[in-house]
Order: sequence, then structure tokens, then C-alpha cells
Amino acid sequence: MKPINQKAWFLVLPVFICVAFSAILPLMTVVNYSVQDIISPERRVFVGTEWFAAVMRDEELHGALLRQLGFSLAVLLVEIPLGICLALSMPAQGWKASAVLVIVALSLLIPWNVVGTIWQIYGRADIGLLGAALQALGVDYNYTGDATDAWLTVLVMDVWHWTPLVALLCFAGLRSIPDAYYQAARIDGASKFAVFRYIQLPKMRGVLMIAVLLRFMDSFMIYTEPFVLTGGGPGNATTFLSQYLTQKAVGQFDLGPAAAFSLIYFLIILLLCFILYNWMQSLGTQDKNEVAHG
Amino acid sequence: MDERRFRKRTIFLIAYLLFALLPIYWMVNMSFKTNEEILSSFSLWPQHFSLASYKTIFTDPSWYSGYINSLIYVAINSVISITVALPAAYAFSRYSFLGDKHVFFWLLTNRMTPPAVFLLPFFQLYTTLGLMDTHIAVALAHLLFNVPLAVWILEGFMSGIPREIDETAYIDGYSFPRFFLTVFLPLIKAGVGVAAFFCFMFSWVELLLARTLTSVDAKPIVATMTRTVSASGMDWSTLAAAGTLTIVPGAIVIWFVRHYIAKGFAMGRV
Amino acid sequence: MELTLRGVSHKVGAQQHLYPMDLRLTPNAVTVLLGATQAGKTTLMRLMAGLDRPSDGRVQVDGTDVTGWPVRKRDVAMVYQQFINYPSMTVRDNIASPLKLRGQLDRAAIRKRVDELADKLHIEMHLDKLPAQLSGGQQQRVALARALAKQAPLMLLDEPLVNLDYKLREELREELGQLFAAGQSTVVYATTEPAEALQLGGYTAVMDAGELLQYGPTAEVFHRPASLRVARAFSDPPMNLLIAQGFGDRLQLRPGLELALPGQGGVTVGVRASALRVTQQPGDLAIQGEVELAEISGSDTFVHARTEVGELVAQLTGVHDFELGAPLTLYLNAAHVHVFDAAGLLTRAPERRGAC
Amino acid sequence: MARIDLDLAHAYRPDPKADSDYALLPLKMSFEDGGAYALLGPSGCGKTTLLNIVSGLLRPSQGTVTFDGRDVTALTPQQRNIAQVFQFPVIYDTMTVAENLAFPLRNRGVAPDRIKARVGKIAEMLELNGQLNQRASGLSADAKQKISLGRGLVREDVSAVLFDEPLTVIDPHLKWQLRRKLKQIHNELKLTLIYVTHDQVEALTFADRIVVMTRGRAVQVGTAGELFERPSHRFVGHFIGSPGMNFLPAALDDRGGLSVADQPIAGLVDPVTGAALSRAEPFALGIRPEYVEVDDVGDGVAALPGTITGVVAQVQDIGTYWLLTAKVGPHTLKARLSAHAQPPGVGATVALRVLNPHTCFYGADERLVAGATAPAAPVSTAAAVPASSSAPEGLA
Repeated sequence: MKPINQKAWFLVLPVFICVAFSAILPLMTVVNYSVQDIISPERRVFVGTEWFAAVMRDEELHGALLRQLGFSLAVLLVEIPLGICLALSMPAQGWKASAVLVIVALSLLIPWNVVGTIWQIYGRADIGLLGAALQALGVDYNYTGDATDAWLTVLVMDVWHWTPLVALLCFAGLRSIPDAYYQAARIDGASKFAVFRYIQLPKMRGVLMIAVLLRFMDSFMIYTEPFVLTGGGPGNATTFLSQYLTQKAVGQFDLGPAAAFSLIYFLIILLLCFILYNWMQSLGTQDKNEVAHG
Repeated sequence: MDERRFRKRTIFLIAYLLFALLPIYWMVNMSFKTNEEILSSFSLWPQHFSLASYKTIFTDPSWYSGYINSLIYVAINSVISITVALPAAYAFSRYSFLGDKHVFFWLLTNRMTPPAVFLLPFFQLYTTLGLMDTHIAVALAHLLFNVPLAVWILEGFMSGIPREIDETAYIDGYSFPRFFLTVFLPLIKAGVGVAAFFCFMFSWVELLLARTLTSVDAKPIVATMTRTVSASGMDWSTLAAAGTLTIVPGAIVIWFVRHYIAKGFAMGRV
Repeated sequence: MELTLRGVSHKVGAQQHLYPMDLRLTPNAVTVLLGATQAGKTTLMRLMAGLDRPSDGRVQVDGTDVTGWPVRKRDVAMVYQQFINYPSMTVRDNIASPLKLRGQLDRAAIRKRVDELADKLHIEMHLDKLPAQLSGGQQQRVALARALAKQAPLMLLDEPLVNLDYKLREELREELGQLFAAGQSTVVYATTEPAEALQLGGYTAVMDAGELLQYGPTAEVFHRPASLRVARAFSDPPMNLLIAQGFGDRLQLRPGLELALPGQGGVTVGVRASALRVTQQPGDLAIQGEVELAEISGSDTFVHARTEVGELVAQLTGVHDFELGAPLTLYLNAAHVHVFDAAGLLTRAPERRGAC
Repeated sequence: MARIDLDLAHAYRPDPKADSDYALLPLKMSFEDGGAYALLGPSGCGKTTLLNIVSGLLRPSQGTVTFDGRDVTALTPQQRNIAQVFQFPVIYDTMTVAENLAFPLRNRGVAPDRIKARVGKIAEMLELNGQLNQRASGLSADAKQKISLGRGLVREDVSAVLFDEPLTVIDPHLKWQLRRKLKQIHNELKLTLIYVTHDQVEALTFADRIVVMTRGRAVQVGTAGELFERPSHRFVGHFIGSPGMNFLPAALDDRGGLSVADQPIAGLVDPVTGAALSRAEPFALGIRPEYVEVDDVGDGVAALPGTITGVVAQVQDIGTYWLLTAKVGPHTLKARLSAHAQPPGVGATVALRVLNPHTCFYGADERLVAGATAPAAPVSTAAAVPASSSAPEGLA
């Protein structure tokens, strides 16, 4: 039981100031813009919720939101199971483990636009290994032209880029399982699947929650990689929420709708984060008292 | 039965490692070819090995200044994030206080907010403050994402240290600052290392804010690279070389924290 | 150093961890806090050390009120259950840290003091190792050395031996007895084992569910428990409690089974396991029964028997083998019995010969 | 159920030379079918290594392990069909109690109704029948340990059930209930049980025969009575009993007169013991505090045979008995007086009778050479042969 100590606020103050400076101030400006029509720096007209209503009705936005949700769900459906399998297949200790860890974690450290560039080169039919290979196999693959090809390439790129995060989280979860559990399972004659289903999965629940939270949130705000790879094309097949918002805010400089949409986007994130965080806490406390004497 | 399952597992692992390494290999391979060779022939290995593109990067100030700028603001950001996050993580890990749950959740939501949402406000804020196109601007902007992450990871590692060690130190007569520096910090060296790794990782890879808040003086490598995309005729070779060079710092950092990577990713929760 | 608690109680959220109590620790003596887990021993000890602040009541040291003082200002030393040392420092630095912080002694004096303590606790050969390289027992010795280095007027030990091997516990308990006897500080020692309280001697405060039941010299509290609750808390194996009816000059356990003791109405007869014997002596009361289980604890055998007056536990010296279900006659001398009235308060205790 | 025979050793290094290279010194031992055995010793004495070798989690570097004559040295725990209860409760969190108990049978493809009957019977025996449908993760530590045990007991063909200090995380006041439950189950099912612990109370209570180990060597195997009355090694005398056995240096002069701690002792040693004691090398006299008789020394009182005089250093009221610590020259001797006796005052000189049927004598190699003529508790049939290796004795 943690002792109550209000003086602890002094320790938290520096963080509060830093994050407030770069969070609350900008948020106020966004709110400020979202309720005004700025015709020129001098003339500003209060328009209340007009921008919000406009954004709600904006067809293009609906398209972008649907594509974003579809993309994020696809990311989860592919990356979580793939990450688990990868974690299960990674060696436990020794130099092999370190080598595999470094190779697997490498993609997480590549700047996002370089990831885009890599796949941009990799996928081209004329100079890319993947493009050339697919063409040799007779598959007509052109991610710049065909919408589904583009969407699939962005998905595979994201899988290539972020699955290691899920894998490393699950790997950490597996590491925390005491050896006695595996011995008990061997003694009980449990099959490989039973060991996974009844020992490894329950123990990985905590980290899997973190993985789902991180992956869903990060994919929900993806911008750079698709922008570099397909520029949101062909048409708006791979234009997701962040890119749509950036076009509106920096591209066309119509600040009102952009600010309104920013707020809505932020509220969606807040809501999803709240749900997942509480679910994680309830699972966490359940694990905590179990592992208390583990 | 054991061998068959073992072989199945290693095949899957090797397949994934190939899937992970091939694209990188292809870029590195291209970085040693000249543009002509890239466009003319298709080969798995550069016919005539050329370091031309690397030479251009290391000589052309607009290129290598990008790396220097990136490293500067990443370093600033990491130092600020860690020094600020350490006391806060200690407070969250050791005490409960009014609204601690809400502040922790608020920090988490900041980590999850899309940079795009704050694009415009940062732009306005830094222009009014006259901080546009400076390393500090990008470093401060990235604080919004790195500080919550650092607090979360450090809090996880700190909760692993029994509270009785703090009490024993206070009983022995340690004052809080002396205890924190001489006793507590050495115990969470791993945590600080991993938190620094994550701060580095995030601000080194982020493009949107870094490009928007800088124009010339503090333009990071990530921004200079997007410039070549719109240049006439794709200078693929230099682009590939620049890309390869951005991977090098990442690989070095991973090697240093490889033992704590897994634990760090789980935010010390494991 | 005299520590006094005036009306101290502690409430955490809705839960009352400690009910109001007054306690004056006999200065420069060992006080054992005896009670089952969750009896509030650790909570009380943390209040005495100043690690926590009591919900209300006053903590006084030699008359001055130190209730709110931060633990740094209080001159106390504490040893925890799970051998707490500074993992990043060598054993020598661990022991020297309180001395260095106090700053009264120069380097040579500190070094001499540390070596002296290391010899006393038999860890002189480990001084340059890290605590993690030592065994559990050795790590606890380092924590003890650090606590002793301070020579604080108040020294608190929270079940220091519970995580150690059985035999190591026995050795360290004896060493602690000698260390406390030599020292001149007030010692508070928390434990769940009555045997530890008896072996350390000094004074005992029996606690149960957050209440302080009785405080007095250890032998006194053991032989004359004020109430049934104290008797239950201060006996291992549990004291045999038999319902009896008092008829003026005799107590009837069952028709035909009577003790020649004064008593009126419903009483409870408390028989310690050591009071029951298998050898008959003149004037004994014989109780028939059969063996349910025989447990061997150290140098004694505890025989659980189902008898005509219910389940009884007898303690026999040495190792004895009993067939399960074998018939057994237990003998009891009326003089060796405790009697508690209907309210559970002690009315009669066996008279005691020998040094009290 | 199986009779387990061990004839092995386990070394840290491929070519062990000195004692310290061995995690387990060469030992030859057998566990009777249906017997309850305890491996008792301080931390790091090799008892858990021995348990892991029996369970198959660890292969001995040399020697064999046989179950009912069948060589199982290379077999896995599953193939050896053993069950094990670990130090902290190991249960499948997402399952209910019933599913936990049924798990091993389901893996062996036993028919569902057979499983149900078997689980019901074992749950009844473990008093878990009330909680069969609860989630296993929510139960208390001792209930979880029962489930862990139950997973072994449900299998009718289990060869042995191994325990690795199972009571470590149990609350002190619940420990004796679980100990009693284990003993009752052993009486009912007659399974071979091997129990590792450092706590002599658990070992002496739970097991019929106890293997006392130290520094990788099985020093003595015997019943609680044998270990208490005739410890075959000084370590066993010290380790068993609370407080342990007193040891005093003794010597035999050429006339056969015995002197203990440089004090000549009146009365002669009985011929059998006298013959065994060597004239030349020094040896030690071992006597348990419970068997030391203490009398006042008065000028009128004749010196009783077999007594030495000492000065009382400390008198402790342990409640159920008085513990007297006496100084005999530089040596200390502990003696136990009954709670109702009148203890002598500190500083008084007392006569300590150390020569009686319970006295043991130990040679320079710390092994029992003679004595303890008192009849030990009835010795059960098969006596296990303790290790008699030639390796040098390196005992602290």
C-alpha cells in the first residue's frame, strides 16, 4: 500500500510543466481556432460549432476515418498473432538470443520516412527486388497504380516495421514465466498447444494488452510511411486521418475545420485510450496478486 | 517429437529474419551502386562497387548537417526527458497523491496523441516565441511524447526496487537528493538506459514535427531526405546511402541495451 | 532511552489497523512484539520508528513528543524481514554508511568499527563482496551489522529470522540474545513464534488483531496469561481448552472427571501441552484417549489424541513413536492447570517455583 | 508405485577430483515402495539436486537411477510418471479447480466419466470438494498447493510424488494443518513420497525415514528415533534436535579411565564401549541437553558416577522447560530441566551427569564409534546403506 504524501507533487511538477507547455497551450489554440472563422489575422468571427458540423458532414473525412479504422484493425489482426509466433520462436538466451533480438528490433529504429523509402524502392518493378520478383512470377503488381496493391503494400510495410514491437513485448512476457510452470506442464503431460494455451497465453495477457494499446494507437495516427510510399494515392486509397488532417491544416490553411477535426481526432484517441487503459489496469491488478509470491 | 517441433520453429524464425532483412539489404545494396547501374541493370550484388553517394553525403554540407542537427535535438530531448522524468517516476512509484491516477493517464494520452493534431498549434506557438528553425523547438516538441514514455518505463523499473531500501536509507540518515543519486540511481541504471533508448528511438524517427518546425538551420536528415523525393530525376543512390546511414545510430544503441530490450518494451511491467 | 506510546491508534482508509493503546517500553531491555500474522506488529513498529505517522495518539522519546518527526531526525535502527542491504555497495560500505553519514568518526575509526562488527557477526571474510554474492543468513548478518553500527538508542527488528533455515534461525537467535544483552539500546523484536519470545527473554507485548492484550516480563506473561486470547496467542502448540462446570470446591470436566480446584459456574480449564504426561504421578487425573497423530518438533514429540474430553495435544520430551489409533492415557496434575472465568479472564494459574 | 534405487554422483565439472567439484558425492540409496522419505539439510547441501535427479529434470553426471529395477536415468519426468509439488503454488490460472485436477488425466486421454470420478475422490480427500467450480487463481496459497498435489494424486499409476519445500509460502499457523493432511494422505494411499526441506520439524513429522544431507553428502538415513538417539555423524547430532547435541572433548587413559573436558570421570565405561574407544586419538563425547542430569554439588553429596562439574552461566525460562547453559572450563554445555523443577542460580557449580545409556562417542573423523546403548525406537525392516565413500571428510 503506497503511503499518501502530497509533497510528492513537487517531484511531479517539472514533468507537469514540460508536458503542459507542449500540450495544454497548443490545445487551447486548437480549441480557439475551432470555434472561429479566421478571414484575416485581424478579422475573426465567432462561429460556434459550425466547423464541427461541417467536419461531421464531410464525406471525404468519413472515407478517411473508415480507411483508418480498417487499416488499424488489419494491423492488429496480422501483427498480434505474428508477433506472438515470432516471440515463441525466438531463442531464450545465449549469444543467439542477442543476435536475433538486435536484428528483429532493428526495424523499430529506422526513421519512418526511411521505412517508406525502403519499401518505395523495394516494391518498384524496375529497380525493386519485390517488384521484380512478383513480376517474374507473373503477378501484375503496381502499388502506385492499383488501389488494393497500394493498400496491401502499406499494410505489409507496417507489419514489417512494427511486428517486432509486439514480438519483443511477448518475449518479455515469456521471460517472466518461472521454469517451474514448464516443469509442471511436462510432468502433467501437457501438449505443446496446452502449454501455450494454459501457461504462456495467460501469462502474456498483461504485455499483450500493452501491445494492443500501443499498436492500435500508433497505427491510428500513421502519417509518414504511407505519405512517403504512396503519397496517399492512388487517389485517396491510402489517405488516412493524419494525412487528411495535415493536408487541411498545412496544405489548404483553412484553420477552422482543421482545428475542429483535430479536436474530434483527439477525443476519439482519448476515448479509445481510456477503454484500453482501464481494461489493462484491471488485468494488471489481477496478475499482480497472482504473481505476488511467484 | 521434439526435433520436428524444433525444426518447424527455426524455419519460421529464419523466414521472418529474411523478411526483416531483405528490404534493408536491398537498400544497402543500392547505396553502393551508381544511379546508372541501378536504372540499367538488375543485380543482387553491385557490379562495380562505388562509394560515390556516400562521398556526396559526407561532403555536401546540406546532407551531413542534417545528421548533426538530428543528433543534437535528439540528445537534448533525451537528456531533458530523463532528468525531468526521474523524479516524477519516483513519485508515481513510491507515493499515492491527489490525482496521481489521472495525471498518469493524461501523460499516457499525450503519448498516444497524433503529432498531426499538434502540428498547427506548435507552428503558431514557436513562431510567436521566435523559436522556429532551432534545435530546441524540435526537442521541446518531442518532449510531449518522450516524457510520458520515460515516466512510464522508469516507474516500472523503480517499482521493482523494494521500498524498504528507501526506508533503510532514510533511517541511516540519507537526505532525499543524496539517497537518490548515490543509492537509488545505480539500482535503476538499466531502466535509465532503456528509457534513453526509447527517447532516442522516438525523436530520431519522427518526421512530421521535425520537418514542420525547421527550415534551414536545424533541418534534420529525415527532412533533407524527403527533399530528394521531389527533386527532378530520382537520385536513388544517394537516397539509399542516406537511408543506410540513418540505421547506423539505431543499431549501435540497440547493441548497448540488448539485454534490457525485452524488459524495457514491457515498460518494466514484467 | 524510554519510548512511550500514549493512546496511539492507526486507521488506514476505513480499516482500523491499530486500536488505541498505551505502552511504555522498559528502557534498555528487549521487548518482543508477539502475535500472529496481521496482528499489527509491523504497523506498530513502523509507528515507533517514525516511518508512519499514527492516526492519533502521541509517540514520546524520553518525554519529548516525536510523533511527527521524519525518520531521518529520529535516531533509530531497523532490520527488515527480507535482508535489506544496498545492492550497489560492498558489505564494508553497507555497514559503514550510517557512520559516514553521521560524520562524527574519521575514516580510520569507521574502518576499525566496521571490522569489529564484522568479526562479531562472523562476516569479516565477506567485507569486500557485494550483498548479492552472499547467502540469506550472511545478508541478514550484514543488515544486523549496519543496524548495530549506528548504536542507536532504539533498535527495531521485524521478524528478522523468518526467511532463514531452521538451524540457522536457532544459531542467530542465540547470537542476537548475546548482542542485545551486551548493547545498551532499547530493542523491539517482532515475531510470530512464542519460542523466540521465550528464548530472547526480556519483556513481551502480546498483540492480536490490532489490539495490545498484555505487556510484562516474558516468563510472567507466559505463565500468567491475563486472558484466553493471550493464552491462545502465546502458546505453540495451541493450549488445550476444556469446558468445565464449577461446583464450589471442584471443577467437573465430565461426569466422573473432576479437578480439586475452587470454581463456580461455567469456566474454561486451560491445559498447556507440556502439562500433560504419559507417566502417572500421585494425585494425577487420568484421561483416556487414542492417538490421532504424532508430530516431532526439534527435541519434543507432540501427540494429538482424541480423548473423552475432546481433542488434546500433549508435549513429550525426546522422540517417541506412536501407532495411529493406539490407546493412550494422559495424566494431569490439578496444580499445573490455568482456569479462566466465563468472561475469559484468568482466575487461577499454576504456582511457579524458581527464578521469575 | 515404485521402488527407487540410486547409485550415482553428480559433479559440476566433467572430471571431478576434490569433494568441492561434486554437487552430489557418490551415494547408493534406495527408497522403498510406498515409503515416506525426507531429504533434510541446510541450504546448498544438494537436497534439491537429488530431488531433481529422481524426478528426471536433471541427469546425474555418473551412475544410474532405477524405478522398480528399470533404468530410467535417461527418461524425462513425464516418462518416469512422477508428480511434483513446487516451492510456490504452480496452477493453471484460467482453469477452475476441477479442470486443474482433471488436466493430467485429460492429457492421457482417460475417459471423461473416469476422470470425473477420480477428481471427485481426490477433491474429497483434499477437502477441496466445496471449491471445485471456482477459478483456481483466486484461492489461498495452501488451497493452491493442495491443487498442485491433487494433480499428482489423480493419476492412479503415479510412481512417486516429490515435494520441494512446499510449505515455504504457507502462513505459519496453517502449516501444521497441511502437514497433517499430507500424513493422512500418505497413510491412505501408501504412495512413495519424497519431501525436501531444511526444517527438521517438517521432516521428522512427515517422513518415516529421513536422509540427512550436508555439503553434497547423504550423511545418515534413518527414522526420527534413530537420528535422535544414535546420530551416526556429529553433523546429524548437531542438526537434529533443538538445541542440538552437546559435544565435549574426551580421552581414555591407559587404565581405561575416561576423562571429559580434562575432568576424570568416576565410574567405568561399560566394556563394549570401552573396547571401541581408541587410546591414542582424541575423540568426543556427545550428549543431548534432554539427557544431561543436573544435581547440586554439596560437600555431603557423593560424586555420582559419570558426572563432571560445571559453573552455571545462564538460566532461561523457555516456558515448557528450563534451559541451563553451563561452562565446563572453556567448553559450554546445555542442559534441559523440566518446567516444574527448581533451577540452580547463575554462578552455582553443579554436577552434570553426561555418562548414561544415551551418551555417544565420536572419533576424529566425526563418525559414531561407540555408545548410545539405549534401545532406539523400533528399527523398521529395510535399513538403507548410508554412503561409505573413501573421499576425505571435509566437514566444518
